[in-house]
Amino acid sequence: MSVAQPPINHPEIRRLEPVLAPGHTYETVTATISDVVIKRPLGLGWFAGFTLAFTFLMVLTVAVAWLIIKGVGIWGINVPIGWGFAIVNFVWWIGIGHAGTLISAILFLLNQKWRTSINRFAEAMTLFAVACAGIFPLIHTGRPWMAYYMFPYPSTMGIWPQFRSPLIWDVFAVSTYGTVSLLFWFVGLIPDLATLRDRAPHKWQQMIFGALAMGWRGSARHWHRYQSAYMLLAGLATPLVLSVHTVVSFDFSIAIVPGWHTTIFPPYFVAGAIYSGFAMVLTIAIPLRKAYGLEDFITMRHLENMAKVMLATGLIVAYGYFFEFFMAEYSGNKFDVFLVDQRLHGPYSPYYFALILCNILTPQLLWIQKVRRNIAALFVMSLIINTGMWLERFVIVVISLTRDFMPSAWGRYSATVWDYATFAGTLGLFTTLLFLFCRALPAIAMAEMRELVAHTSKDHD
Amino acid sequence: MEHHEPQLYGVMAEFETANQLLHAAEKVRDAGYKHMDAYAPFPVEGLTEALGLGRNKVALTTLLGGLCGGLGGFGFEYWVNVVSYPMNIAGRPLNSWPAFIPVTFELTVLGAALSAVFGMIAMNGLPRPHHPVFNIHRFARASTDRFFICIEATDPKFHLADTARFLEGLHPQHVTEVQDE
Amino acid sequence: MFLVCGCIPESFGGHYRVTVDPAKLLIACEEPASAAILVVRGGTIKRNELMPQLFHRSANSAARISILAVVILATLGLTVVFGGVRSPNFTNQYLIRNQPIQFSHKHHVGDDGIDCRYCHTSVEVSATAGIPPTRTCMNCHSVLYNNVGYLAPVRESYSTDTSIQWVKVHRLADYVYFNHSIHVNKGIGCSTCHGQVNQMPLMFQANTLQMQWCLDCHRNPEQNLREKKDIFNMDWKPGPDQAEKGKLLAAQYNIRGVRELTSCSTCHR
Amino acid sequence: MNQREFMDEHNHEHHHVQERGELRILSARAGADVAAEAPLAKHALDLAAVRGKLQARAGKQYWRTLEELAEDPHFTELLQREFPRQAPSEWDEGVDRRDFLKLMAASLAFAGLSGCGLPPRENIVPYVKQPEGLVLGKPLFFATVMPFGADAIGLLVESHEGRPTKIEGNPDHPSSLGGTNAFAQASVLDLYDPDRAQLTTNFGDMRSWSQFLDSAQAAAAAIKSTEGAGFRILTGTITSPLLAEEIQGLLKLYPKAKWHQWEPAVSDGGREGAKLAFGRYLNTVYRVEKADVILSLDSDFLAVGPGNVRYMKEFFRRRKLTGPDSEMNRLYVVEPTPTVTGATADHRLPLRASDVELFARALAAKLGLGGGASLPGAEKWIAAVAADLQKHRGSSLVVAGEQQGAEVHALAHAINAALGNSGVTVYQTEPVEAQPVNHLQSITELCADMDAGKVDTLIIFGTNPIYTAPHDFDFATKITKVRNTIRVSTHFDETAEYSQWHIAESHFLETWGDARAFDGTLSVIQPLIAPLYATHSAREVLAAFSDKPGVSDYDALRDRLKAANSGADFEKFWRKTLNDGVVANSAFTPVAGAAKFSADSLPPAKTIPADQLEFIFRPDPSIYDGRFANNGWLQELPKPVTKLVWDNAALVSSKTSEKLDLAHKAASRGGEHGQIYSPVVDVSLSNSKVTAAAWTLPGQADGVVVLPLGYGRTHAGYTGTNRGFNAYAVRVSSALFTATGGTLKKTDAEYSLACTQYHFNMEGRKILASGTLEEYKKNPNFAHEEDEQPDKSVSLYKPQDFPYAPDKPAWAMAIDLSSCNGCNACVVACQSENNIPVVGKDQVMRGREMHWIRIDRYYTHTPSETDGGHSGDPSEYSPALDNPETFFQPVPCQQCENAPCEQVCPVGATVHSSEGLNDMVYNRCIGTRYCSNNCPYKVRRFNFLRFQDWETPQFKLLRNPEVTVRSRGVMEKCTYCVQRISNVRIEAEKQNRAIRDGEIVTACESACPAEAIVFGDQNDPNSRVSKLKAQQRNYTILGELNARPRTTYLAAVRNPNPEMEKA
Repeated sequence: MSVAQPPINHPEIRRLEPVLAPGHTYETVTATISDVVIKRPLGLGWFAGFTLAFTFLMVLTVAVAWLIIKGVGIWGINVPIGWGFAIVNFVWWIGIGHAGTLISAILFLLNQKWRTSINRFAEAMTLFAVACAGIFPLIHTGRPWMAYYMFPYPSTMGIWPQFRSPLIWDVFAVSTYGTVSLLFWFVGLIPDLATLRDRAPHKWQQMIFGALAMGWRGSARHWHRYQSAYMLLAGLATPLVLSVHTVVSFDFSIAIVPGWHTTIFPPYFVAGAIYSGFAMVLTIAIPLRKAYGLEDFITMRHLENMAKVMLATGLIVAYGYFFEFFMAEYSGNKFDVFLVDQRLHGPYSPYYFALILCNILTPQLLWIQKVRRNIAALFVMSLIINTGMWLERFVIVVISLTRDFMPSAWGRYSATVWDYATFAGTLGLFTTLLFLFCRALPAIAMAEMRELVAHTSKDHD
Repeated sequence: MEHHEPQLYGVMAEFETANQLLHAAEKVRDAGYKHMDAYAPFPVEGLTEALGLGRNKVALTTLLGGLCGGLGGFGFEYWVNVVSYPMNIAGRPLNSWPAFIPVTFELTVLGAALSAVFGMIAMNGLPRPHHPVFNIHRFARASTDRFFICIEATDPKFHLADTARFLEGLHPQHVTEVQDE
Repeated sequence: MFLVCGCIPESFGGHYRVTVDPAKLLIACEEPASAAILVVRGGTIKRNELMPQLFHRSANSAARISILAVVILATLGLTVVFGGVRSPNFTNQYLIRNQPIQFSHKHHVGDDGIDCRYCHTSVEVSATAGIPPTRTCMNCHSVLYNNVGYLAPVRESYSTDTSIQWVKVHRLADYVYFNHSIHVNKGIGCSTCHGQVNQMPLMFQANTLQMQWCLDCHRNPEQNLREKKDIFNMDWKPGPDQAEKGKLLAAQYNIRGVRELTSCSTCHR
Repeated sequence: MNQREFMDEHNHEHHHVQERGELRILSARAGADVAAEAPLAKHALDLAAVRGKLQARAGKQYWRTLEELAEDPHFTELLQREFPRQAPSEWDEGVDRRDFLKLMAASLAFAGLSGCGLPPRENIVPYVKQPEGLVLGKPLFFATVMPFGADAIGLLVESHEGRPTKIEGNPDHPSSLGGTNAFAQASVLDLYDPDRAQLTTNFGDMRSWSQFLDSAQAAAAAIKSTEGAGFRILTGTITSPLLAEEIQGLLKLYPKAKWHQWEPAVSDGGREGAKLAFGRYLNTVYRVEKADVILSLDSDFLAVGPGNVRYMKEFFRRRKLTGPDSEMNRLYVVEPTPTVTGATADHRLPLRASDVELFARALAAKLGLGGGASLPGAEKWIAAVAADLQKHRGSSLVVAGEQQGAEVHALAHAINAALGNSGVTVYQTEPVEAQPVNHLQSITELCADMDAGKVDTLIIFGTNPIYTAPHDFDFATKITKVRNTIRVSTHFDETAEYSQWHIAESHFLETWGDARAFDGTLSVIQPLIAPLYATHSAREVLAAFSDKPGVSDYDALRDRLKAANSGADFEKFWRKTLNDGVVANSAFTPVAGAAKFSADSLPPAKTIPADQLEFIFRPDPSIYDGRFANNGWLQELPKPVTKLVWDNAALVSSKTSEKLDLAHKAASRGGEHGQIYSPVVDVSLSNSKVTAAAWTLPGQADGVVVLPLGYGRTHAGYTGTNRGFNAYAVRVSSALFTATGGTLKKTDAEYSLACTQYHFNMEGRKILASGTLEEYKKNPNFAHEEDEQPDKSVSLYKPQDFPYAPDKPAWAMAIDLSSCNGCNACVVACQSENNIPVVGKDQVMRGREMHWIRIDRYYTHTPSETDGGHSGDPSEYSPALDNPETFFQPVPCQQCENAPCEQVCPVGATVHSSEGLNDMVYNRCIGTRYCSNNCPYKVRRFNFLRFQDWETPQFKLLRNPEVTVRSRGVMEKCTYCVQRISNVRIEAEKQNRAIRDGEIVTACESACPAEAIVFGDQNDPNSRVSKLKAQQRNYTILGELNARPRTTYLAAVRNPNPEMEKA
């Protein structure tokens, strides 16, 4: 490039900071990433982490088994609070599941180079989050073994699902989202599987990866269709990812419960989803790059960009909170006014203030560049935001239900040990899957990295 | 297992960089070869044009899939609520079309996505774990850092020696001819 | 020429060994120049060190077949499931139960021509048609066949004042509230649901008794409506004119509309 | 066990059946013939099934099988412990046998509910000889009465194939007029209580009835030799001539024998008051419907006491408003603690129980009856009341409370006489009690004699002295001095523990007998079912000591009636009596003679210093004096005012609470309706101590502590044992109903109470509309001021999208809030009709009670939080709560036309029927609970756990076969008794006619003694419900939500005295 090299301390430097550390060739990127899968032996750290995660997974199985034996009564729910942790967790996980597809699809369409080295595990994370989320709508029903009533199948009763219910929309939205994310992820994997096939030292590895690669040989024709398909998928996934949390927000906004029945929900649920999604990506990326020496690929620039996205979405969410209040007071609807008042003065106000602290106040630190570039700080921040987003769902689901229309029917909710066990269990499931993933498949898209190498080299020559 | 009579599949040249491949591909195209293919570890910009490949049908398939999903979805919802078992639910109209939109949308996306992916895979003739190009051991690097171009024996203009010599002229790393064992 | 020829085997021979086409070889020989080039730059066309493919060629077909198989099996599975739940194995249709007394409706209804209501007394007034008390059996069997062995259980029941425990044949789920009287009073005959009992030596369930089956009639009762006189006529069959006849009867019985008949609370409480 | 005798027993029974075999049936609710045969029916039918479930063991008669089984300790153990009782086990008990059993049973049950899986093999068990008049699948109704204290409530009992399943009121019976109360409604559960004593025991060892007869006869010989010296009978209040005749017979036979009576919850004030006023014991009957102005002196006459159901009917019939021109009666209530009567009052004055007498004296003085007493602080009030009474001479009424002393009653009589009410709104009759005595004296004598060792044989029934006798009597030690105690009771209770013999007593639905109602009307108790176990009536036990033992109740009863009705065609009379449920015109005639009594003759009243706490003992509104302690329906019935369940609590006023820092707080579990932490207090009173949970009760007179009786029982059964605290423990003979000198000390302990409605504030929402008669007359539309109800025509949808045919019925309900006083009859009726499970205290504390109809209690004149007033937390002190106006609102499913619940159900388990019912289809429900969340009225109930008791065989007999029994994971709610609608519709269709108005009566409607609930077709302009809805008072809860409920309410109208307002 013709521009004069700016002084080293010039802020421009940061802008120019590469998404891929210089000096990398096709071979090096491929090797670094693929070796984690096919060469590197399983370390003690991995085993320790995996064991811990797996223990929690077992907690989940116990909790669910007991649930099936006794019924949802083992949870803290009651009338009026018909939905508790189960739905809170569901919404939280689905939200987290947004980052992956968002990064892959939207950043892809926006042709953001920095997505390349994070999209793969972000997508994986999406799938696992959706898996965790998917558990809840099923087990939270009183008769899980009857849950198939929610699917349209030719029953001997001659009746069908009730398509006016947001829960049915959920069934379709979540399953579609799961399917499309899986396809998207797999399509991205095909060339990498081929790479692994060709690099794997052992026959059995070659066979497995070979079978999964379906005989991919990098033909130009194939790449041609492949790119069209990938682009189309991205195009489809973009409205899809926005629709999913919109539909989830319908679960609430379609209902008449004060605190649920608001039009602001879809946008701010989506923003919140991205918010928590990116937080979770950071939570995973930071340890991952350390553990497997991927600092060259997941550079400071990535972390900082994600921090910026969090800041932005965080502000949208803040806007949402503000407008909940504003619309309530402005509309003068006595139920809404009472509800927002409850958030401040009601028995659950501590949760609300904790939520504000986690989701609105703390993230403002991200304005400061030093914080954005401090890995430890980012990691903590990501955890805080995840907590905050969980609290947000708790505030929405539970507080709204505790004190709705009939004061005589007001109640309160307190989670039981089984509520917590189920939640912890899904965390276990999530991390278990992650641990398996990062050793079984390339955590970074190698083909795309090579593309990146090609581009950067072009930039350089 | 029956013994397969080996025949010539084509001649293949190997290159170091994407640019070399690109230029080579253009030359091959200009030389009037039709039945050829290039192999790269990542999608090389301009390669399609360089090889003179036309547009593909993935987009069309996706569109059709999407339409089926969407129309099917709404049609089904309408049938269930209005025809199959009309019921008064919350005093809403039988055909509460606004309520049917989310599912319709989701099914549209689902249909489109499925047809896009499986269409692409099918049109690429995958899965095809066995292929002549895999006979060349150097081809293993096609998925890492090597770029190949292969002129197939089925090409009317194909003449082993000439083609080989022609490829030679492109300054590849190697020229190999490919057998279909 | 010799040189050329000479060099053919070493530089080409092995090379063409496998696939050599005499014609091509000839051409090659005819062009010593090119051959020379080949020789001079010999070795640039590499001999193909053969490496075994990871997958045998048959893997291609195998892959395709397996995909096909999955699709077929899935379809098959669904067909089996959805067909299965409608099959007699699941609905107990046509299943003959082993009863304490092998009571033959064919004999009592078909041969003796006893009216249904002689035993099932409450069919016109109550939800249940009523299973006759032993006393009803004894009305005749205190005189007829009053000492045959297979009726011993009846006499025993009567003398010891213990009920005969029949095995239920037509079993509706507990949450379905079927009412015989209203059907019988509104022109639905016994045989519509119970089949031609007069031809059943041993009782069995003639229909699926699944909700879909109930709905078929509740959505279009006309198809099964008969005149009062035919209600207990086991041999009644809808005639060719049933369509309009049904409409007339529906009006005459003033059958409620489909919307009423298909309301959930019509059958479920 | 000698089986022959049991066979004989049975043949005996059988024999009656035969001799009445030929009788014809008179009407739908046919006579005894069917009733008496029903037992056979059930032996053949249900119990066979039950037995099958119990274990595969063939037998003939249930109780006989039971005798066999009873010898098998494992089985007894199983029957007594293992089977869950009315309350299910809590979930956190770990996996026990029953959980696995559930797993399996559940899978079966769900096969039922879900329709998946193959149906289990089922047997049909027909009759051997079908009873006449019984049509399979059709319920029969039999008239009988439930004896209760000095009253008997006339009932019609629904019977399915010989199983009594539901209690209804008997319109032909003066004490019912078709209404019932919670006690009567719940009595059917007592019949099937699995904890009932099932056999005769001697020192706990099983004995056959004949063995008892032998020993009784032996004893009788001995007694005869001493002319019955040492032979004593202790009973509760008895109005049964038959029983009394038996006792009198014994007393004649054994001249030295004595009959004692002890009714713990009713004072002798009534009797002694009559004596003061009229010189002898008389029974007082009110003609409430004739009274324009009523003053209640601490009398809860609308809820408990003789004639309460009748009085409620009459009272509220005088409060029905058809338009602005209609008039109402007026009720003043002076009481120490809020009762449903007080809550209904137009004016309520909280006074300490002891001050009520002062009030009476002051009023008497004001009315010129001498005794210049006055009650500082209440003069204005008294003046206004006196004036109002004066204004309505001859049409006013003063009622004295059951727990008040003789003076108050006497004064009431005097005032009534002075106001010329006697003979108009009130009259006296001969006592309905078979033998009126001063119960306190009576039991005091008995104790003295027992102590002196003068008592040799003691028969106890109808009362539970070990538990209820004043604790200073130390009944427990004294009874040990009795050589032979025979305890006759339905449960093996506290007294049974101290008795040699225990005879399992039959339930009133199992026996022949008779009883007099509050006005003397005589009715026959006819059994609906043969005794489920080897049980016997008290009369049989008494007869065992007579010279002619073994005469069955049936014969004894008929003989007695024959004697009483000589001449007339007896069989005709008999059948008519059984059919009507009353002996025609047997009511007592009024006795002449007004009260000859002047307030001057009274000794000066004893007053309590203001700083002293006054402790008063009151029967519990749900379980009365403890006799219903083991009844799960009543235990889980929210007490009308406090809304507490499963416990009693020491009730204190807001001020006292503030003073002693007794505020309670909502727990995070269930909270506003669920678990409440209340401070534990030590009550030291009359040299005794009891620890109780304190409860702050708005409207309670300051300085009064109410100790509700009936709790803290040690031998009530699985359900009733060790619930709450035992107030009898601090109750002494010298202070039976009002005690002083006690102290209330707060401990640092906390106790969890289950409360179904904690928050009493409407938060300024349009939920319960109320006004005064004046306001109503001024503005009949007052209920619709600041109405935000959208216009019905405003809708996005085309009208044809609402498919309610105008020519078809559109079911709807109107509830007149002027007529509801929260008596709870509807709640229990609903529970009984719809197989609603009892969930137990723990689950209620989690906010999971299952009542389909709940009664909300609101206090008005407490400005809502939003306008900076009271937060609605009763434990926070506010002057507004010293005497708030209380309103009750029954809330069943509102059956919204735009039902929010339906729209969100993913599987269409709740949808609208063509007649506008919000159908709930249990078998389709998967339990997402979304509908409940979206229900603005929160009337939906969810089976969070397996609340239904599928194992206990007795409960299988109890259930209503017309209604699906819901299991775990299913949502349920009020259906407007769709089963009743369907049955009536089917009958109407069979006759090709429209359904008549009033032909369908929902369970709550039929139970309501106040006729507050009206159900019908709102498309029929002439239906009662349409007429009510046409009134301007008619409004819908939270109308602005535009859910368009079919259940609407008529604004409550009170009739306060304008003078009083000024005062």
